[in-house]
Amino acid sequence: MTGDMLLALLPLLVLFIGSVSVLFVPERQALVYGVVCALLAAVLAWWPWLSVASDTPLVSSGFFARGCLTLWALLGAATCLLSERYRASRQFAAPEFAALVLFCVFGMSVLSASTSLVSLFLGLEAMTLAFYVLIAFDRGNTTGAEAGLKYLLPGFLASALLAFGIALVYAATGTFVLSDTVALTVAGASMHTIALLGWTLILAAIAFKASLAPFHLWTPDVYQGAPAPVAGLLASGSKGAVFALLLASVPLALIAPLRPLLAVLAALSMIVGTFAALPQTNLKRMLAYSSVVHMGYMVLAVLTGHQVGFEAGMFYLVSYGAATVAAFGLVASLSGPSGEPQNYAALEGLAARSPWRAALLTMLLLSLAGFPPLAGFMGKFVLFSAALDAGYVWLVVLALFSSLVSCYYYLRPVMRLFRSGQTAADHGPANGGERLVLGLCGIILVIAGIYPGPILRMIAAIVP
Amino acid sequence: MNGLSNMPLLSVLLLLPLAGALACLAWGRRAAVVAVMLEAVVALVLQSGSATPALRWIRFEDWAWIERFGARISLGLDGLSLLLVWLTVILLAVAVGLSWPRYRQPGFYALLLTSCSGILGVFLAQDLLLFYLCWEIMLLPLILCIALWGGARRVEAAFKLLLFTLAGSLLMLLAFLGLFLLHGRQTGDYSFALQALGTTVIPPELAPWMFGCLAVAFLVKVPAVPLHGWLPDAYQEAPTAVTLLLSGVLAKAGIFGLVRVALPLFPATWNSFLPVLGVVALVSIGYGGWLAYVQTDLKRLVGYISVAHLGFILLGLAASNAMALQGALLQLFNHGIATAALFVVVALVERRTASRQLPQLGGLWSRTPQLGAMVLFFSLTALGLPGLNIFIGEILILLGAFRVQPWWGAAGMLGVLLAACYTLRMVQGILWGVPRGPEKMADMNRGEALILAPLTVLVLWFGLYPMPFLTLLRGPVEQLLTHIVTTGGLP
Amino acid sequence: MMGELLFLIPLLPLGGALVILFAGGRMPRRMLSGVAIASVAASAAMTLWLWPLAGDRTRATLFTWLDVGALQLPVEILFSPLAAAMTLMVTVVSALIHVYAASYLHHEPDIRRFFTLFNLFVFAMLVIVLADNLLLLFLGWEGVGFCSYALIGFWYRNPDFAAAGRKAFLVTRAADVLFGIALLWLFRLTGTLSIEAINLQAASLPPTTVTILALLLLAGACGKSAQLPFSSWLPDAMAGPTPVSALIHAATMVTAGVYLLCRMFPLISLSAIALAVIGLIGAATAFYGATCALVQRDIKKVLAYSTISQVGYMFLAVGAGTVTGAMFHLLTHAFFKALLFMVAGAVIHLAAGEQDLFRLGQLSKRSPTLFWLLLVGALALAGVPLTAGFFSKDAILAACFARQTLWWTSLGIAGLVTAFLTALYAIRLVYLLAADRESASGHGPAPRGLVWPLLPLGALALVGGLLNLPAVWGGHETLGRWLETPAGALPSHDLEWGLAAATLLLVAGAWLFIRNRYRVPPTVSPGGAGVSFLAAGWQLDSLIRVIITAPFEKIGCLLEKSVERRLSATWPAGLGRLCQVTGQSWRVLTSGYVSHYLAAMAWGMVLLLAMLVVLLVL
Amino acid sequence: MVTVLFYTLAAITLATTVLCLTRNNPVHAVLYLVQALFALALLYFMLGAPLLAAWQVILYAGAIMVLFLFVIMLFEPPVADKRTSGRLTHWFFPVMLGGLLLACGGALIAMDPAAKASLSSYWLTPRDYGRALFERYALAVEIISLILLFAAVGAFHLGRRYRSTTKEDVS
Amino acid sequence: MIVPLGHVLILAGLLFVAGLAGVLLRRNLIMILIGVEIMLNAVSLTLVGASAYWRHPDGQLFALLLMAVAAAEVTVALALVIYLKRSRGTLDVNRFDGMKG
Repeated sequence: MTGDMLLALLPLLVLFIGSVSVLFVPERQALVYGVVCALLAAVLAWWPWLSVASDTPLVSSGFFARGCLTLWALLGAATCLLSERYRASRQFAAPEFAALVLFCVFGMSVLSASTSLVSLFLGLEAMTLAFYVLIAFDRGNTTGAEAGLKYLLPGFLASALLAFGIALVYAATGTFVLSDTVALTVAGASMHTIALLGWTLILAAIAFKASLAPFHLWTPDVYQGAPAPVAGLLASGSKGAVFALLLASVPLALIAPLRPLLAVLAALSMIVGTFAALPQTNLKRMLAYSSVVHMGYMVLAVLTGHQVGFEAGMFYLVSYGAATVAAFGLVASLSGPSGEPQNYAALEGLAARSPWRAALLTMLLLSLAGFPPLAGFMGKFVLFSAALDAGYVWLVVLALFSSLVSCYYYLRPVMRLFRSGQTAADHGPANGGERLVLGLCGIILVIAGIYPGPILRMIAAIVP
Repeated sequence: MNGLSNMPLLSVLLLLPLAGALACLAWGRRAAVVAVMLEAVVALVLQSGSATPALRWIRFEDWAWIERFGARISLGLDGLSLLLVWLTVILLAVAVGLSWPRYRQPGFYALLLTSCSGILGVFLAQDLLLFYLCWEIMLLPLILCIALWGGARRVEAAFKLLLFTLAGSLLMLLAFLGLFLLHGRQTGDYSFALQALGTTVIPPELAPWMFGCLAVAFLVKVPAVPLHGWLPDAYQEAPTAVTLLLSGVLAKAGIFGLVRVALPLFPATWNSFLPVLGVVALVSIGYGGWLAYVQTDLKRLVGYISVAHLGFILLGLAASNAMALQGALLQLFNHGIATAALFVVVALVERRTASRQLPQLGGLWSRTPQLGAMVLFFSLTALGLPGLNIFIGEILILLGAFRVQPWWGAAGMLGVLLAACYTLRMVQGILWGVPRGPEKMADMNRGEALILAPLTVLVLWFGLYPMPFLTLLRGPVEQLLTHIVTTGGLP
Repeated sequence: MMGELLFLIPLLPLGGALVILFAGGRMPRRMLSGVAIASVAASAAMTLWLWPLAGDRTRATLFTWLDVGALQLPVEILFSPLAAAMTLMVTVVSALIHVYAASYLHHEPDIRRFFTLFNLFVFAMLVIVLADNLLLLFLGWEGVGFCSYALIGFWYRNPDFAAAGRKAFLVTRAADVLFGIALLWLFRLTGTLSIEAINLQAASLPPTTVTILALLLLAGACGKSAQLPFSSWLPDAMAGPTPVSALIHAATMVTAGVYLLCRMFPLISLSAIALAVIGLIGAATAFYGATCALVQRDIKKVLAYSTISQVGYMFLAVGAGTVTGAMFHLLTHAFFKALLFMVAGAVIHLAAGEQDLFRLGQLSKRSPTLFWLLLVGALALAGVPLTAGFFSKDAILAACFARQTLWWTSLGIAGLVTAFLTALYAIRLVYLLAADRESASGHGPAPRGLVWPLLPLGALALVGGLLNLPAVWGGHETLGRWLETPAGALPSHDLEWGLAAATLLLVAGAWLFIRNRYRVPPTVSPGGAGVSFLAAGWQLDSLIRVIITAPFEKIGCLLEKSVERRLSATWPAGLGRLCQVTGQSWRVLTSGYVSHYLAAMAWGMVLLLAMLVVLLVL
Repeated sequence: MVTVLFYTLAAITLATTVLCLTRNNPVHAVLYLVQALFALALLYFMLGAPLLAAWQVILYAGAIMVLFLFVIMLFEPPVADKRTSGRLTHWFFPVMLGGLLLACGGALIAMDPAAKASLSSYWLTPRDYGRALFERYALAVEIISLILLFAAVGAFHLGRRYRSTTKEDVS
Repeated sequence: MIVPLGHVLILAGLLFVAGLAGVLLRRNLIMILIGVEIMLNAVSLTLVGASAYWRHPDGQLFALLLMAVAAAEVTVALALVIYLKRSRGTLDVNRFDGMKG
């Protein structure tokens, strides 16, 4: 550990120190402190004198890693901002919450920046561990604990699978360095079969984190039970970090025998997610199944195995993440002391009560459905184009089919928003933090949809 | 004038309705009227600049957009698009005028305006990505309109429309993507420019699939008969303003897409597709007409009439010679005006009688002769009475089609008979017979007359002196034909 | 320069129609009818004034209607002698009937609509007559169809009347489809739609094609002229006001078919088969109409069937190759049939709307003028020698016999038989109207406006034969020379005399028969099966209903119920439901039990590993 | 000899594991697991990882399993299973396995691994272990420390009684 | 290496499967956690074996980290167990089915 390395890892370090120090901040300021720390890390990641980075062990400090860190830090800040309502109205230990969020961001950053199987494992575990607690964090909510359990047990199983996978890959290749392991596997190491077995186990664990079918069943329950901001972070951040890793450091598609496996996972996710989302009447569960479908699309990006596809995947992540965070943020901002308005029935007449939030929710769902000119469309467009280029025509056709059917479940709540049925609402006006987050997400969605050039250029600059 | 012509008028044309929509939300629905007027002014300015038919484009604008994909905002205005721009502006004005007394929410007008932005974009886009973008934008607001302001089964109708058209457009997207990649691989130039993609060499085993995707996408929007499942419910349940935009303009977008996109991109496939198109057209004419004959709901009836008429337009495309094409393209405008007028009179009848069911109507003439005259006049237009605009298109199409394939023309002629059957049944049901419904009802008021008068004038103008407009279309049609001959291998 | 003025002939009535349409609401009734009459009369005057232009076959172009690809289509009229004669007839007869209509519809509230349509009709008819290209002709053709439709259903509150109008439109339009196909085909073959150009090029066309084309044109003509098998609309068309029947369904529109065939004669005459068919249709229709007219009890229906029958003669003439004969009969028929209709109208007017022949009578007592006019018309219709009808019909039969083939001779004999039947029903009409018996009450003498327009027509019906007096009778065949159209085979003088004698005999026989038959006042009870068969027009209507109309509607309903519902409702909804049900059933997977979730993960592992193994083995 | 030891330990491990997983009484299960962990520790030792073997005993068997036992005791006080307590089989397996384990451990200690290279050609001393860990995996150690810290924070948050939860309990 | 690496891996695999079977078949929350612990131990065994095979320390180092992670996980899990037991009064995982569908 030299000074150079520390400097290069400064953003991570900020998160590190921030997450610990926030524990000692008073209840009222803890969330703001968390936001500040996260933003500081995000800013530091792009501080000019940090760009002279030497090789750091275990985690990379390259542009991609920093870009990801920025994204996760922003997500973490958003989560903190969106939780203010919870802190104010419930017994919600804000310092612990902020600390766990920052730690979670730290884990995600390590995960997406990892260059070694060790840091991959540790990053993933750090992130997951934080989520175990965060999901069950709202002690006033009885479903929270159940959701926590439903994330915990499959999470343990996935951890075990991941660890065993890593061990097997190590046994087969004799190294933990990601690029070497992949290269050795592709080259056909001495214990090729064992390496493949290991990779398959790793893939299964990743499929759990990314909630790809059939590893997805926890998703709806956990999203439903978790506090909305946490669910937002879980839906966008944890999956994003996993895919960022796959796009940047673990090009699984290079390992030929894994490709059909990935394709099957993608296809299953699209089909199962789409159909399961159709009969939902709970917004958060619907978003959960929708995220299953979207992650199915994301696998397409992984499958392409080339630069353009990875860029498309990152763009898709941004567009999906913005929409999802905002959607859960909206649920959070509409929640009152009696809970979150999860059922469609609870959303009825929202357009009359809070037109801006209704309009935003409409926009978000339309973006998720992939209607132009919103980011969701552009994302699908770049993604499918890349997948088509890679030759996965049948998967693209399947994806198009699923996005066709998906319109139904995205638009069903939208219809309810504008119905005149007046249900009593106990939520107040949106507070400043919520407005900031929701507004920013809305703007990102529109800009990325209409004029995606700059964002695409930025992504192209950082994807290795 | 000079300053005006240097302005990026096409972009202004495209963005004005969007701005209008926002203004509606901010300052109420009056902004919609202003937006429509400004739009008309812009269209007039464009019209005045259309004096040089020698050039391919009356006006062309090109802006950078997504360099990564070679997608640009290129807008081109030629005679065909000018005609359709006018159609859009006129029908938008009619839609706004018709809805004015009925719908007070600014959101309704904002959605209409947004949709028009998309429609204009479709008519002007010279870049496939932009085209697709606008293609989607034009539909969604209307679907929301149906779902929010429609009749009793509005949600179902809206979803059906959405799923049918979206299925089509996703296929279209697939074809566009395929073409984009093929072209990029062949030339190294990844671009969505229509002009550039026209030169792509498409492998023969792929071409029918890609073309099929496009054809389905466009024919769903038209709709041609096996793909028209969304139509009856959507037309019936939608607010009339939406119905008339759907049938008056969006249907045209489908045909426009066939001509502007599918044909130039796949000239060779186009030629082998023509027999299929011909059959589809004839089936649409016959089936649409036949079903129109047995409808009892007026909006459904007019909807099926529209299907039959659009079948004629498709027949013109199937013939693909100068006469039929010009006729078909002129018919785009004619049919837009005529069908919109029919929907308007149906709405006016419904306003008075509170019913759209033929068995509950009758004897309207004795109480509202002026409205009756309008019903009769536009029914005659739909019937294809010579001297009125529909006839011009139909006869050109039939003349052209008969030259290519005699039995097409002959069968098309039977469609003309069918037209008489269903329109006269409608007239009979509404106007003649013993008066039913309320004893007294007001005849047309000034506002309603103001909506119908321009439509009447246009119907007569295009019926009696269509040459200026046909001249407008000559350039585009010749260009298309040259393209078919030079690249499609047609003798 | 004068040529352009020709456009005023059709445009004047159009102008009248527009003035009435837009300003009629604010005009007094008298002024309104004045405008209508004046515009048509002015058109007639214009025709007379510009008459000299016809000799030069003057053309005039207004503007280019269509110029697309191979199609150059100016709005152009051709003032040929044929057209001029027809124009004059149309304008003059129209003007007279307009005058008549003004008094006939004295109590009708909505005369604005009536005169608008009436004038519009004259315009459209003149377009047919004057048009030089088929498309412009088609414009007029459909225009008269529409006016006929709207005027038949003028009293629209009665749904039957409105339906009659619709039937007229649809039946003629069905025929127009065939005409339209001919039009498309001609354009494909010749690249033009100008009638003159087509006629010039006709000789170079293959004979079979010409035959088919001629038959298609014939079908179109049959529709407009109510010839078999398209005849059934005309009797129903009597639902319209009587002036309408007189003008549209007797004098002008129904003869448009004949006029079309005459215009296209150079083409048609190239096919002997087509001519034979035209003759056959003409003769058959003439016979058919006459038999039906024999037993009708509605005075207007008698005249309607008579019109069908007489137009059949004109077709026979065209078939026989004598355009002159056809045109001659067309003109004289216009005179006497318009006369007869208007008399009938006056009679109905006097009898307060009663139209049943068996309930009318005592005409000679009530209104001698009308009776005499009726008699003149009936005699002309019956073809009593020296009346106009005699000469024209005679010319047709003579042309038939002069062909001296078995086919044409038998058609001529059929014509002769029909002539006898014609005499029978004409005399029956007069006899029943004049019969001295209890009749529907009426009041007063006929208004002057109803009578005096009849006088010129009566005169023309009497002496109209002078127009084309054959040489045998010391004439110069003026019309034939003027028209410069083929007059068919020249009949011998013996034949002419023989025909005259035969006609005389037939009329006399008819007179005796009718006298005998209706000596006792006829009972109101329905006749036997034969009579009702004839009265229903040989059951043509029911036949069409069974064969065409009913299946059309039934299949339509069936399509709506089975195919369409399935296509647009069941199928997409079913697909949607399938998706829903699938989704619903897959909800079972998310059972809420963590152990199931864990098991699913294990199964996922198994799936992945199995795939891997399979892949590695393969 | 060493090979025989390996397979013996492997068999013990598997047997105790299976027994552990099939127990109805969690306390028994944990105790079998402790046996299995000991057996594994011996295997680690055989494979040249003495430090890890020590930690396995101290950390895993000593700390984690005690934690388990603690929680089990907290909620489900072990009920004496009268029905099976007197049976021979009930005592046979634990005693036999424990004996075997002791025997193997004694044998391993008797053969000084450091002296006999033939036993294992790879032997990582604690010193080397420490150096390797802090040279290359310092960051990992930091992360682990943080993970442990936040596990504690989380456990604290989840495990403590809040006023709201007590209210819930009352209702 | 005293035995072939393959044998070590087979042993680890058997342990892993046994643990997995425990996770899948048991309903008691604590038993499931024990199953996971067994699986993690199988991983450690693999790592140690591989470390000996490749003759470098990384595997053993990772095994230590794994142990620490397992400790952290168990801490959180047991805290959750306490929480659940307190609020629901049961440790049968299938009693926690408040959300489904």
